[in-house]
Amino acid sequence: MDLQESLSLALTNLTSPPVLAFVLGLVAVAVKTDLRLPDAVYQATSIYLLLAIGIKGGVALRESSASDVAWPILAAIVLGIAIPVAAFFLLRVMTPLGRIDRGALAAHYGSTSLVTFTAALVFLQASLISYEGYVVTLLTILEIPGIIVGLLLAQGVRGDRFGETLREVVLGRSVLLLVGGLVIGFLTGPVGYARVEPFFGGLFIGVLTLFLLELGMLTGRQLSAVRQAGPGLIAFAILFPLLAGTAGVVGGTLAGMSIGGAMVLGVLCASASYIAAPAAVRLALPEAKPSITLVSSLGITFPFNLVIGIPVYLLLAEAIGGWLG
Amino acid sequence: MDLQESLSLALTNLTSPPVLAFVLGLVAVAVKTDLRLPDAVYQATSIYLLLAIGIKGGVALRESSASDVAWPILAAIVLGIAIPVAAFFLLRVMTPLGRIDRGALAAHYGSTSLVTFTAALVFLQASLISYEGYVVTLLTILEIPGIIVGLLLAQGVRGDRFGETLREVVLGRSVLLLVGGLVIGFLTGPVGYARVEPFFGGLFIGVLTLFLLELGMLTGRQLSAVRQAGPGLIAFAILFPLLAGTAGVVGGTLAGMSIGGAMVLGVLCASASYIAAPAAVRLALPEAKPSITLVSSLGITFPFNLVIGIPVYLLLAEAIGGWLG
Amino acid sequence: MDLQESLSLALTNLTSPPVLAFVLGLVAVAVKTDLRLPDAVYQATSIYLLLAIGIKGGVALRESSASDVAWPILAAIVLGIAIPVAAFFLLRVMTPLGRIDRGALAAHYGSTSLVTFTAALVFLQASLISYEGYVVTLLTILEIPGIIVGLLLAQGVRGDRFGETLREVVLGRSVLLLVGGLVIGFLTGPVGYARVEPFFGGLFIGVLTLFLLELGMLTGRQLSAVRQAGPGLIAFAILFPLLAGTAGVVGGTLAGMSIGGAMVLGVLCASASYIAAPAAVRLALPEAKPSITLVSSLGITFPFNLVIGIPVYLLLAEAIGGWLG
Amino acid sequence: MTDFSSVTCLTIVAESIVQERLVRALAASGAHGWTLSMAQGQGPSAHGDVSDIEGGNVRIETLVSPEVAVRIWAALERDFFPHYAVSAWQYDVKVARLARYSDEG
Amino acid sequence: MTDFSSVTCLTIVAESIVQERLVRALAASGAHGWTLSMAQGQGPSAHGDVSDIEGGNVRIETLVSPEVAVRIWAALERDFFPHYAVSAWQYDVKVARLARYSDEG
Amino acid sequence: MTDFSSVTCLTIVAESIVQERLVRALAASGAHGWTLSMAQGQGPSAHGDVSDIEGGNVRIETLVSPEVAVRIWAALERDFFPHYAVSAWQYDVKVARLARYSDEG
Ligand SMILES: Nc1ncnc2c1ncn2[C@@H]1O[C@H](COP(=O)(O)O)[C@@H](O)[C@H]1O
Ligand SMILES: Nc1ncnc2c1ncn2[C@@H]1O[C@H](COP(=O)(O)O)[C@@H](O)[C@H]1O
Ligand SMILES: Nc1ncnc2c1ncn2[C@@H]1O[C@H](COP(=O)(O)O)[C@@H](O)[C@H]1O
Ligand code: NA
Ligand code: NA
Ligand code: NA
Repeated sequence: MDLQESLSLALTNLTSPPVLAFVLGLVAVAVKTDLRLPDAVYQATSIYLLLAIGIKGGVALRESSASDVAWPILAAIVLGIAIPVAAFFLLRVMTPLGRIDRGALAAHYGSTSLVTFTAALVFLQASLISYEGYVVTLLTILEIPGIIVGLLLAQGVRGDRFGETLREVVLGRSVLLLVGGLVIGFLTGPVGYARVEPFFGGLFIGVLTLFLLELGMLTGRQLSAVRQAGPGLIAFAILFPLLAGTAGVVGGTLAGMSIGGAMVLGVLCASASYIAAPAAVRLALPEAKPSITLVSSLGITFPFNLVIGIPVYLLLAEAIGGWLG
Repeated sequence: MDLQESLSLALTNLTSPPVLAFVLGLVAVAVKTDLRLPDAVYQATSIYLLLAIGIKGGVALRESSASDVAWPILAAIVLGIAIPVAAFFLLRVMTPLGRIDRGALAAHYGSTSLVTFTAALVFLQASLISYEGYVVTLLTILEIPGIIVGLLLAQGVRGDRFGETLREVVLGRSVLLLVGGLVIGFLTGPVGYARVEPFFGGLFIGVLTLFLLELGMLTGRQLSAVRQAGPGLIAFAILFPLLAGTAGVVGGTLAGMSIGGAMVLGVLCASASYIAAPAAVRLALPEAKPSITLVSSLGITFPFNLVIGIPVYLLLAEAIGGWLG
Repeated sequence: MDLQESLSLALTNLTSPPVLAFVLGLVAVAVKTDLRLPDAVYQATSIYLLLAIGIKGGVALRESSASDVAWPILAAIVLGIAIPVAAFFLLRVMTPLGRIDRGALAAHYGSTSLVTFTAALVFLQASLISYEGYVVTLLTILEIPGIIVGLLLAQGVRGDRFGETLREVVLGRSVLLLVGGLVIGFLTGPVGYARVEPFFGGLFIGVLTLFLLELGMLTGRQLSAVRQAGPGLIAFAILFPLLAGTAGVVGGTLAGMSIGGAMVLGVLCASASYIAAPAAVRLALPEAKPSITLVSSLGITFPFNLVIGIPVYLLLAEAIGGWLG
Repeated sequence: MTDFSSVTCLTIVAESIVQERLVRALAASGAHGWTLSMAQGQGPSAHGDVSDIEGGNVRIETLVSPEVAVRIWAALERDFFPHYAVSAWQYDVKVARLARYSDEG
Repeated sequence: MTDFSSVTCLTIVAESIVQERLVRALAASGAHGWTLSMAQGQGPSAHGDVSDIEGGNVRIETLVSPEVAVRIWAALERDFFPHYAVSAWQYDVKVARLARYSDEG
Repeated sequence: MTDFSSVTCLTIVAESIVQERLVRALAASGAHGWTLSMAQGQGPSAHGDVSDIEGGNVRIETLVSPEVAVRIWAALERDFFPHYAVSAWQYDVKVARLARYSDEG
């Protein structure tokens, strides 16, 4: 793929409805418009998204042979643990942030971004590059461990609230819906899934669009915090995805995935979460400043990955696939 | 169909997304997870389900000739009246329950279960057995009369509140949506329906899945009541579906329905409601214990029908169709 | 098309699910049923509808060449300004209503009706008459200017609240969603839209059906006001659509649109709004009586257009297309 | 300066299935208005999770004269407390435009 | 032991279309915070079912000092009561951390 | 005639993420029941728009005896005020059926 193609695909990512809705949310805040998805609907939306991701991951898992997915899943789990650790220590070097805020950021970057993942798949499809169906299983699996590791780094296992927090996260809504969905998808398989596909599959990007409209407003209300973020955090929000993305690509390649699949694992590692992570972090680390995590993960890393990251991770996957594959 | 096929189809029923979501709801309560569909969304969900059932019933009705459906509809109405009466008196023999609780149960068993109905259709399709399109009309028709008969049995027509209650049920939300949907479906026909099919048809099983997730949690919170239920109620919750299912199969066969159609009418008769009935019973019979009706209809009869009932009603329909058909 | 065909198509319009749901809403109020879409869901529904209209208008705009759409868009804007002015002055002649109520009505008739628009497209499709794809862009464009002109006529530019009001309308939810949607649709184009089509496209008529159920109840609660409306308002609600519809057909024909396209522009002009207009009017003109605008636009003009207006505007478009085309 | 009067604010929380009946009881008791919102809750009664059957509780506030409050309590004690999951409490509040809330206003 | 102070709790129920304006009026009057929830309702006014146009009412509670309450009532009487479906009432409540609610705290 | 008693109505508004913890704290403090509804809000604290992360605030009312109220305030001051966006206030209300709300009833 030449540069022009690549740029035009980056443009495609930037003009997908969820990304544009995110921008519309930013605009709504900037012009002070009284738009707000009712809380009940917003909550239902996030229940839907988590359950849908889980189910799709489960269906894909069932359709793969155990020998195919074992190594990639292992790679995902190792990466899900290693990435937040790396983020935590890199943040100590690059920023003046305290332990709590670094742990909060580690939890976000340890988890994954749905829209970035979806954009990567669109990019691959447009480039006619194939990838493994079970990548959605890896997405589901990667949602959670990074969050727990991030919280652990911030609090230490001895933190007096840590037991309660761990219980709240592991038995919380997000994990229940993701893991429950995974099991539902696995048990029901493609035949059962076909009957709910119009709901959990067909509507998915549309619901995500509404969700990102709200998320854009949330980010917009925090944007003034960019100035406070400081150059260190901005540099981190751009460099770390490249680092984690490379790790993901290497891990995927070593686990035997195709070029497309390794690239997707890279994208998952490079992206930062905004569905499961913020709630867990808010609960467990109330002293962490949401403005810092939001601005870094949604304000900087998110657009960076969409425009520059995704094509870069593909080039990396092609190169690394050549060496190691 | 041999036993193995039959078992594998029962497994298919048990692994449909709505049933698995119901189990996930039970699990959520067991592990004390704070999951809850916001009330506004739950209410909208039940409005959607009732309206969608009604519309589909109406469309199917219009596509059938009057001579084809007249007898089956009559059979459904007769069964809708007879079944709660039978339940009421059988409960007097089998359980120590008082009049009120028996009337409440009669109302639930007189009405029908959407998921069981859907599972029966899937079972027939997998078995390559055809059935009449208007069975969904019978579902719509069977939702209500059983409820009214059950309430009447509990209160007696002289009950001082009975007039008010009857008005509240007959002019209540559920009946309005079902009957209104029936009329809308009938008037708009397949052409008009095609334009709303992605909404009322395509999403149906998906929305039902969310609804059953919530219902699973509701049932989970009542499960401790199983012990109180006593062996009589448990026996009833298993035997009565077989009885009512047989009556439905016989009625359907006598009304001239095919083997598949008679089996579906059997399933409708054998199954117990959880959309329209609980609300009507709660309003009219506040002294009835919801734990008893929930545990019996959702905790026992529901899984029993999915695994054992459905194949049995098909065997019955084949046998009875041979004798009477 | 002969009269019988035409009548049968009018019947098709009257039996579309959204129209029937509107009638069901009227019935629900008449029989005093406690049905109500939860407010959170109702608000989400109107966010969905506005965003979906905008997006579809934007996609259609992008698919049209600038030279094709320039004149029709200009025609729509001119009509969007002229129609409320005409309504305002005609109301002075035909009714005893004061300035405020006349401005409120002008705002409603200056804007457009989604269901009437949809019915017109169905009518054309059934008649095998083609129309321009960008008519949905015209719908989006026509939603707003009429409202602003109507408010201006009622308040005068000097009205002490006018600045605030204008800001609230122009930067309000409705405009943000419509214009934001238009931009999203334009930027994402048909490829991006395809991924959200099941949500914003497939569900559209179904969601509209729920919305009109609620609107039917709202109208039903105001119906007693018909008697107060007086013969002048009733005459206006029937005559004005014919007038504005003719203007729309002429404008569309002069702008170079096909017969089908000119007819659709006629329908847009003839119809009165019930999504964006009522909220803007309520905010800016609280003294205006909602019963008057609702009864006139939804109680009279809405059914009139569905049954008589739509075929008439097509005949007009054929005749005028013959003279001017 | 605003001209304040004192009225009774009666708050009723009940399983939402009885919403229509409660509103009818308020009107019959002479209340001029009420405000409803959706709620969930838990209480000491044996009714269990009944409120979930219809999607939660409804929370109703009504500002009334003391006489009307007495009538509402009587209706609650007769028709609602014995059968349904209901809590109710009252306190005094200050309002402007007394006539909106009380026949004496 | 908690250190309690007394502040005024002012509750406003209004058709939700004026939510933004009300919030601006509260801020302009010196309120430090407010809580909103969705509501429906019926009242004596001639406005009819206007609140349904925008999907119901909004119910706003704001804890303020008595001086701020006076300013809010003035704003209500000037800009809201004459035009929109609005009810409002107030009563005294006890809070901890007075500085969160009042300039004097 | 209704037999009224006085209890404390404690209202807590908090970002909804802590809903489960708050409910556990109420139960642990001896409350017999509570009513929750969804809310949004703004306040003076530096927490910013944190409540939006989980879809708004939760508003909890609990009717309790004065002793239980003291314990709830202590829990709020220890576990919630320092970390989360929370407001709380209380006032006295009249109830019937005192035993539902208080161990002394
Ligand atoms: N102590 C209390 N404080 C606040 N609300 C209560 C209390 N007790 C009960 N409630 C509410 O009243 C409803 C009915 O209570 P119950 O009749 O005990 O089921 C509950 O669902 C709660 O919403
Ligand atoms: N007596 C009352 N008690 C409680 N809420 C009221 C009362 N009167 C009016 N309201 C509320 O105030 C809103 C506006 O009232 P109105 O201006 O009369 O339409 C109503 O929709 C109710 O939510
Ligand atoms: N003065 C106030 N009046 C009413 N509610 C308030 C007030 N201040 C804060 N709140 C509520 O308490 C929540 C938390 O406040 P804060 O801790 O300042 O973020 C806000 O979101 C509001 O819902
Ligand atoms: Na990541
Ligand atoms: Na049955
Ligand atoms: Na118009």
